[in-house]
Amino acid sequence: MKHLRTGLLAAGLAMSATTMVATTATAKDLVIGMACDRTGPTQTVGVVLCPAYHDYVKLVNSKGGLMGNKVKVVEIDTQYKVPASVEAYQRFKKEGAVVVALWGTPMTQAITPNLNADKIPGTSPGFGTAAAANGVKYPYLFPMAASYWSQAGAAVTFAKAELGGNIKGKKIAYIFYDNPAGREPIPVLEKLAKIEDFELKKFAIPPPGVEMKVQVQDITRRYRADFVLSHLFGKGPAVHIKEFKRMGYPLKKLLSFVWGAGEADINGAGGWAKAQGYNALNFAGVGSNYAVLDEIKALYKKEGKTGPEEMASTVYYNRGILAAAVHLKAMELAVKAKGSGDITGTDVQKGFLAIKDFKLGGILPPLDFTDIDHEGGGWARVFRVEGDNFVPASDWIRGYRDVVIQMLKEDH
Amino acid sequence: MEWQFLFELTVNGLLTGMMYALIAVGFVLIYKSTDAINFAQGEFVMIAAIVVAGMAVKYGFPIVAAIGVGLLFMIVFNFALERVVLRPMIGRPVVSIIMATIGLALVLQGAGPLVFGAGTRPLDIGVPDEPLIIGPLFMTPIDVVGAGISIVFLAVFGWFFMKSRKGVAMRAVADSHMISMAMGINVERYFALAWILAGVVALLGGLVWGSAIGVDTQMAALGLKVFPVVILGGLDSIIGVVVGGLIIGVCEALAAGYVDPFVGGGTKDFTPYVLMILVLMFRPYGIFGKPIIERI
Amino acid sequence: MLVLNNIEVIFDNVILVLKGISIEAKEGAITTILGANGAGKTTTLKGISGLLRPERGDVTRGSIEFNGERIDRLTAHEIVRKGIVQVFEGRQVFEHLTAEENLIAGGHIVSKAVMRQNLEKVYEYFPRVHERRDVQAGYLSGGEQQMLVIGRALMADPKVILFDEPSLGLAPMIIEEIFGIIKRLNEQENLTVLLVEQNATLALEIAEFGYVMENGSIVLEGPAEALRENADIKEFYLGISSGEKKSFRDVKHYRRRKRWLG
Amino acid sequence: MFHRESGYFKTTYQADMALYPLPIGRYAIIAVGVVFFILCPFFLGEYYLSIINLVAIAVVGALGLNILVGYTNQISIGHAAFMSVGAYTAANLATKLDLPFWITLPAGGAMAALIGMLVGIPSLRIKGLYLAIATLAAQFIIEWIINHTPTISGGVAASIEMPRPVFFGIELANQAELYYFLIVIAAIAIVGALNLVRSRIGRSFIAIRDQEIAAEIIGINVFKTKLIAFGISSFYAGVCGVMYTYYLGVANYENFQLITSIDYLAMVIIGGLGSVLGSIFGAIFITMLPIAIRLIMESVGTIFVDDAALAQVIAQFRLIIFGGLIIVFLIVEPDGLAKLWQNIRNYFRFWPFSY
Amino acid sequence: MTNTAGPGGGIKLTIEGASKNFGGVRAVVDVGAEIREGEIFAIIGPNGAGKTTMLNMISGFYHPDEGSINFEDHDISHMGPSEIAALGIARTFQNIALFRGLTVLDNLMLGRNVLMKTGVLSAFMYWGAARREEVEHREKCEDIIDFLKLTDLRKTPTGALAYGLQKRVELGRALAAEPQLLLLDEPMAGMNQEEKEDMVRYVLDVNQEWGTTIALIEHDMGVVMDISDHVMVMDMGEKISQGTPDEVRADPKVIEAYLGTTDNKEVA
Repeated sequence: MKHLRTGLLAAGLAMSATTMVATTATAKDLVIGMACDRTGPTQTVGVVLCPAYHDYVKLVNSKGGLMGNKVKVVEIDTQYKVPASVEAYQRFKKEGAVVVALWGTPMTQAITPNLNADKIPGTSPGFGTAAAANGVKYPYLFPMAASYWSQAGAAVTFAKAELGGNIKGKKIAYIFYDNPAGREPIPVLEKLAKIEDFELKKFAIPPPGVEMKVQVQDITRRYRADFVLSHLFGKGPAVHIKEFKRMGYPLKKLLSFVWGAGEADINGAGGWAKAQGYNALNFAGVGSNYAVLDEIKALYKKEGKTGPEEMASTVYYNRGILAAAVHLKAMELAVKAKGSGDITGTDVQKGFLAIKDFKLGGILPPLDFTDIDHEGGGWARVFRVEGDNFVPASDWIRGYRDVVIQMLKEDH
Repeated sequence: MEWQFLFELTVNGLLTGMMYALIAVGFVLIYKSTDAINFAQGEFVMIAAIVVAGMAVKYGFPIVAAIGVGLLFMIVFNFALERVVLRPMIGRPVVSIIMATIGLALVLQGAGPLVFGAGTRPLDIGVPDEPLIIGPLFMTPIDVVGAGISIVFLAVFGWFFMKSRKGVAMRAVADSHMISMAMGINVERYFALAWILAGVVALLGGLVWGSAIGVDTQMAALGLKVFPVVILGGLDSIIGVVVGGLIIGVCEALAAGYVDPFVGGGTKDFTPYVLMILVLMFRPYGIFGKPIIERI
Repeated sequence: MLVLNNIEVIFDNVILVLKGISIEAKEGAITTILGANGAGKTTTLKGISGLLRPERGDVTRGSIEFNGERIDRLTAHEIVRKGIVQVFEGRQVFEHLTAEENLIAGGHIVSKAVMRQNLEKVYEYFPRVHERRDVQAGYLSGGEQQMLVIGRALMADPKVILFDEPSLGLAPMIIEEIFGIIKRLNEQENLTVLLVEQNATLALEIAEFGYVMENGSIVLEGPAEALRENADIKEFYLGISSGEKKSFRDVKHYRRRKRWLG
Repeated sequence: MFHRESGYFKTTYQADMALYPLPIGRYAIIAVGVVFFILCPFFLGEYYLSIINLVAIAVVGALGLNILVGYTNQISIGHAAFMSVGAYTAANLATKLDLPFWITLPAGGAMAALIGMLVGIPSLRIKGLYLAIATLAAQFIIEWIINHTPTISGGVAASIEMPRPVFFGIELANQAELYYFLIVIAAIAIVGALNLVRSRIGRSFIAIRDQEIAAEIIGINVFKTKLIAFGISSFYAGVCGVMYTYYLGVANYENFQLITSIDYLAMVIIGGLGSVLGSIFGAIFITMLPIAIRLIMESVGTIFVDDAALAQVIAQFRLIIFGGLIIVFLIVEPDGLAKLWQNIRNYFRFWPFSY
Repeated sequence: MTNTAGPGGGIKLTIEGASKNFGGVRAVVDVGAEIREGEIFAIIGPNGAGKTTMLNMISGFYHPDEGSINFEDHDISHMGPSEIAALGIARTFQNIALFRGLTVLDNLMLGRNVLMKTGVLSAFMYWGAARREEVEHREKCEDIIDFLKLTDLRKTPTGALAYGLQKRVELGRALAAEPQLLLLDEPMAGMNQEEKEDMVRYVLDVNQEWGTTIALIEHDMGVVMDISDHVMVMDMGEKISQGTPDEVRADPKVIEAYLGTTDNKEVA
C-alpha cells in the first residue's frame, strides 16, 4: 500500500517532467499568441472575448486564410497572473508568434520590455498604460483601441452633452477601482476639470469591489453628483448598477468606461429591466447587426451547429472580433507587402502602421494607426440600455483629442 | 445634513455587518467543532449561489425549487467534503488544513463556471430594489432582509449551541475529539453535522449576497471579509461573530465615508484588518475568544 | 465479564505494540494491570474502548468479549453504549466547558431523565464538583479535575470503568481519596473496574487480581496478595529488596536482573 | 544514489556535521550540479530556460517562507507583500540612484527584512491562526501603502521600469544571461539556508516550533528568535522580489498580491515543511504544474471536446486539477515531496535487496 | 540520614516574601526560602499548592507580584526566562518538553544555546567562527551523552524515544547549559521503581560529582526523603514547613495537609 502510493506519486512527477520536454507539433502556419483570462478576476470578459477571437480567425481560415496562409492561434489562460503571463509569452515566442494579444495591465507592463527586444508586436486593446499609445516610445506595443485617457476624454464629452452642453460648476463624481488601471484616467480628468471648470470628486473602490454601498451612498446622498463616471471591471460594474439603483439615482446620469459596458454586467445587475438608462462607453460596435457576425453564424450553421452562445454577449464578443480583425488585417498587409507568408514580427508591426480607415462594416470605428498614435484614433461610442438592448446614445466620438495627444507627447 | 449622513452610514454599516456575520458564522461553526480552518467559506457561499442562480436562470426553475435544489446540494456536497477531504486531515498542522481548504477553493472556482457557465447572473429572491425610507432612515430592502435572516438564524443557532444537549455535545467535540469519543459521543456524526450546518449557512449567505450583488465566481472574495470579523470576535464565539460583524460593518462604512477623502481612497477593505491587529495586540484571542490554557 | 483473548495491536500497519494479551476482568471486581511506561497498558485500555483507530492503531488478532459478545469491531461510541467507559490518564476534562457541562456531555447517551438522576448521584459522590459546577473545567485544581472525570464517566451508567493511572501527578493524600472512591464505587454501585497503575503499592491493595505487563506482553499474573509477595514485584515495583525498604541513596547503576523475560 | 555508505567512518565531529556526510557524495553533487548549471543554456531552448528562471526565483521565495512556516511554525499569508517591498526598494535604488544589482539585491532584502520584523512583532502575543490572519492583514496594508504612495510606487501606474542587471559591463537581457544571474543567486540562497538550519539559529527556530515555552526556559529569547525568523524569511522574500523585478524589467505590486502568497504557501506545504529540499521541490512543482497540466490537456484534450471549447475547458480544468492535486497530496503524503524523495531514495539505497 | 556531599558553600538562591496571583486566585503567598550552594532542595506539597508556580517564578516564566528572588548577586524577579537561563539556571519539565523533531544531540546542543553566540550572517555562511563554535560545543555535548549513557541514541529523534529515556534526555539538555542551579519538576513522575532508581542515581551523580545545586519538586516521598538535604512543604500557596527530611516528616502540619493521617505506606 505504502509502496504503491509512493510509486503512483513518482509516476505522476515523472509524467509532468516528461511533458516539459515533449514539444508540440509545429506546422507552417501564421501563429498568433493570445493570453486570456478565463479563470481569474476578469473572466467575465475573457470567456466571451476569447471565443470571439477564435471564431473570427476560423472565419478567415474558412475563406482561405491570408492569401492562402492559415492562421493558428495559441491560447493560454494566464489567470491574470504575471509569472504565468511571462511563461505564456515565452511559449508564444517559441511557437513562432508574429503578434501576441496581451491581457491585463500588470501583465502588459511586465511583457512590454520583451516586445521591443524580440521585435514582436503586442496588443492591449482598452487596457494597459495609456501612455503606451505613444508609438515612438513603444514601437511594438499597440493599444489598438481607445486608451483610458481617450476614454476619459470621450466620457467627459458625453457628460457635457447630457448636462446640456455646459458643465461649468457641475459636480462630477469619478468612481474607480483603486489600482493603477483605475487611476490611469485621473490626470486627464483633472486637466479637463480645469478646462471645463467642473467639480471633480474621486471615489475609490478597493478591488474586487464586491461591496461598495458606502461609496455609492456618499456620491448620491452626500456629494449629490450631477453626473457619475465609473471605471470598474470584473464584478464591480454589476454591483455598482445595483447600488445606484437602490439609492434611487437615475442611471441615465451614470456612464461606465469600457470594462463595465457589457451585457454580462447588465445581467449581473439583475437584467435589462433594472438597468434602464445606464450608459456604457465602447470602442467596438455593440449589437448583432453586423455582416461579419452573420458570416460567423452561417459558418456555424454549415457545421450543423447553432451560432456561438457567446455572441449573445455582443459587447465583449464584438471586442474579440475587433482584436482579431485588426491583428489579421495587420498580418494580411504584412503578407501582401512581403509577397509570401514568411513574415516576421517586424513585418506585422509595419502592417499595423499601414492600417487606414478600417471599419469592417461599421463594427469598428474608422481605425488609423500612425507612428505616434498606436490606439487607432482613440474612438469611443456610448450605448445606453433601453428596453432589452444597448442603443447608441452618441456617434463615434474623440473627446479632447488635443489634450490626450499633448499628454502622450509629454510622456516621453 | 452631515449628521444625517453619518446616521445613514452607521445604520447601513450595521446592516451590512449582520450580513457579514452570516458568512462568518459558517467559518466559526466548522472551527469550533472540528478544529478545521475553512479558507473556502467564501467559495461555499459562491457555489451555493451559483447553484441556485444556475437552476433558476439556466434551467428555468421557480426560485423556491431552485433554493430547494441548492439546499439539497449544499447538504450532500458538504457531507461528502467532510468525509473525503477533511476527515483524513484531522490532527494535521493548521497550515496544512488551511492549504487543503485553499485547494478546495480552487477546485470550486474552476468547477462552478464549468457546470453552470461563466458570467454574472442575477439572483432574484423577490426583494425589491427601491430604497426604504423611514423618517430619517434610508435603507435598502435587501440589507434589511439580509440582516433579519442573519439575526434569526444566529439566535436559533446560539440557543442550540449554548442550551441544548446536542449543543453541549457539539462543544464537547470541539474541545477534545478523543475524550468525546470515550464519552460515547459519535464524533464523526457531529463533524458531519457541523459541515452540513455550515453548508446551510453558506446557502443563506449566498441567497442574501447573491441577491445583493449578483452571482459569479467573484463572490468568493466575500470570504476575505470573514477574517477580520471572526478574529475580532474570537474564532470560537457565536456572539463574537455578531459583535465582530457589526464592528467591521460600521468601521468599513465610516472609513469609506470619512477616511477615504483624506488619503485618496481604498481604505474600506483594509481598515478592518488594521482594527483587527490593534485588537489582537491587546486581546490575542479576540474579544470573545477563549484563550488556550497554557501549561508547562 | 470482560475478556481479552490473545489480542495483538498494530499501529500504522507496521508497529506491533501488543503481542498476544489475555486479560479477564471479573464482574464486580477490581482488576489491575501494572507495568512500566510504554509497556502497552494504555494501548490495552484503548483497544477495549475502541479508541485505537483514531490513532491509526488496530486490533489485528484475537478477540475482546464483553458478556460473551465480541466488541473489538465496534466503534468507540457503540462500546460506551454497551456500558464500558474509559477514564483517561492526566485528568482530561473538556477545558472550555463548565464542570456541569462536562457532566452533561458525559451523559450524552442516556435519556434526559436518567441524566438528571445521574447528575444528582455524581454530586453526592463529589460535593466539591457540585460547589464548582459553574467553573470552567480548565481552571479546576488537579484533584477536582480527577473527580470530575470520574463523575463524568459515571454519567453514562457504565457497567465497567477502565481507569488509566488515576494517581498520576497527584499528591499522596488526594491519591488516597481517589482510590477510596474507586473502592466505594466498586462496592456500592457494583462497578467492575479495570485499573492501570504504576503505583503498585496502592493498586495491589484495592485490587483482587493483577497482571504485570512489559513490552507489550503479560509477564506475570495472579491474585493481588500473591503478587504482593512475589520477590520480583517487591524489587522492581514496590522498591523492597530482601525484606526491607532500601534507600534511594544506596541505589547503584548495576543491579540484579529480573527473572522474567520482557 | 551515487554511492554506498558502508565502510566509511567519521573521525571528527566536523566531518559528522558536514552537509553531505560522505566526501564522495559531496564532490559528486557539487560536480554534477556545476556542470549541469553551466551547460543548461546550451541544450535548452529559450522557452525552457524561461521556466527554469521562474523556478529559480520561486526557489528563493519558497526557502524564505519555509524558514518561517516550516522551521519556526509561524504561519505567514503575507509573503508576497515582502517581495513587493524588496521589488520597489530595488527599483527605486536602481532608477533614482543608478545602483548596480549587487547593491540593490541585498538592499531590497534588507528593507524587506526590516518590514518583516515589524510585522513579526505581534507574533510575540499572537499565535497560530490568529497570527496567520495578522500576516494576511500585513499583506493588505503593505499593498495599500505601496499603491498609494507615489514616492514608493513611482506614480499613478504604481509600476517602475527596471533596467536590466549589468555584470562587468555586460547587460544581462536575454533568457540565457538572466538564467546565469538568477541561478547563482538561487544557489547561494540554498546553501545559505542549509547552513542556517544546521547552526545555532536554525536549531533555535526548530526549538520554538516544537516547544515554545521550553525553548524560552532553556534560554532562547523567543521574541528575538521569532523576529530573526521573520527577518530572514522576509529577506529571502525581498531578494525574490528583486529577482522578479530584474527578470521582468518592471516592479509592480499587482504581481505580489494575495494569490502569490498562497502559491508560495502551496510550495512549502507540498514540498515539505521544514525541509530545504522540500522548498526546492515545491517551487519546481507549483511553478510547472499548471504548465504541465496545460501541455497534457493540449495534446489529449481534443479527444474529449472540440477545438473551440477546449480553451475554456483547459482553463477551468487546470484550476480543478491544480486544487485537487494539492488536496490529494496533502492527504496522501502529508510530509510533502521531500519525504517522497526520501522514500524513493531509501528504496534505492537497499536496492535490489529491498527486504 | 547523613549527607555525604552536604551543603557546604553559601547561599545560592534567596526567595523573599514572594507572592503570585492568577486572576484573584492566590497561587503563592509570601513564601521565603534559601537554597544553599551544593545542596539538594526539595519542594513538596499537595496538588495546586503552588510548587510549580514557585519553579516558574525562579525560571522567569512568571514574575512574582510581590517579593523578590535573588540568584547569587542578581535580582532575577523580573528577568525574562532567557536572561535567567543565561545566568546559569536550567530546568526540566513536569510533562516532557523536548524538541521532538530534533535528535538527542540537537536537543543537547540547544541546551548550550545560551553559551553560543553565532550570528545570522556567520551562520548563513557557516565559515570560521561559526563552524569552530559548533564543533567546540559538540564536544561538550558528547561528554554529557557519555555520562547519561545515550551514546547509541545521539542521532535518534527524541520523539521516538521511550518515556524514561526522554526524561533522561531532558536532564541532559538541562545539564548541557552547565547550570549553577538545576530545577527539576517531578523528575520521577510516571516512572516505575526501576526507572526511578536510575534517575535518582543520575541526580545524585550530578550533585556530588559536579557540585550542581539542585531544587526539585517530587511527589514520591521515598525519593524526597532519601536524597534531599532540605525540604520545603507548601500548601494552598503558603510555606507550611521547612527543614531536614526528618524534621518535616514529623511536623504535624505536614501530616495533616499532605501526607495524610493514615498510616502511609510510602513514607514508611
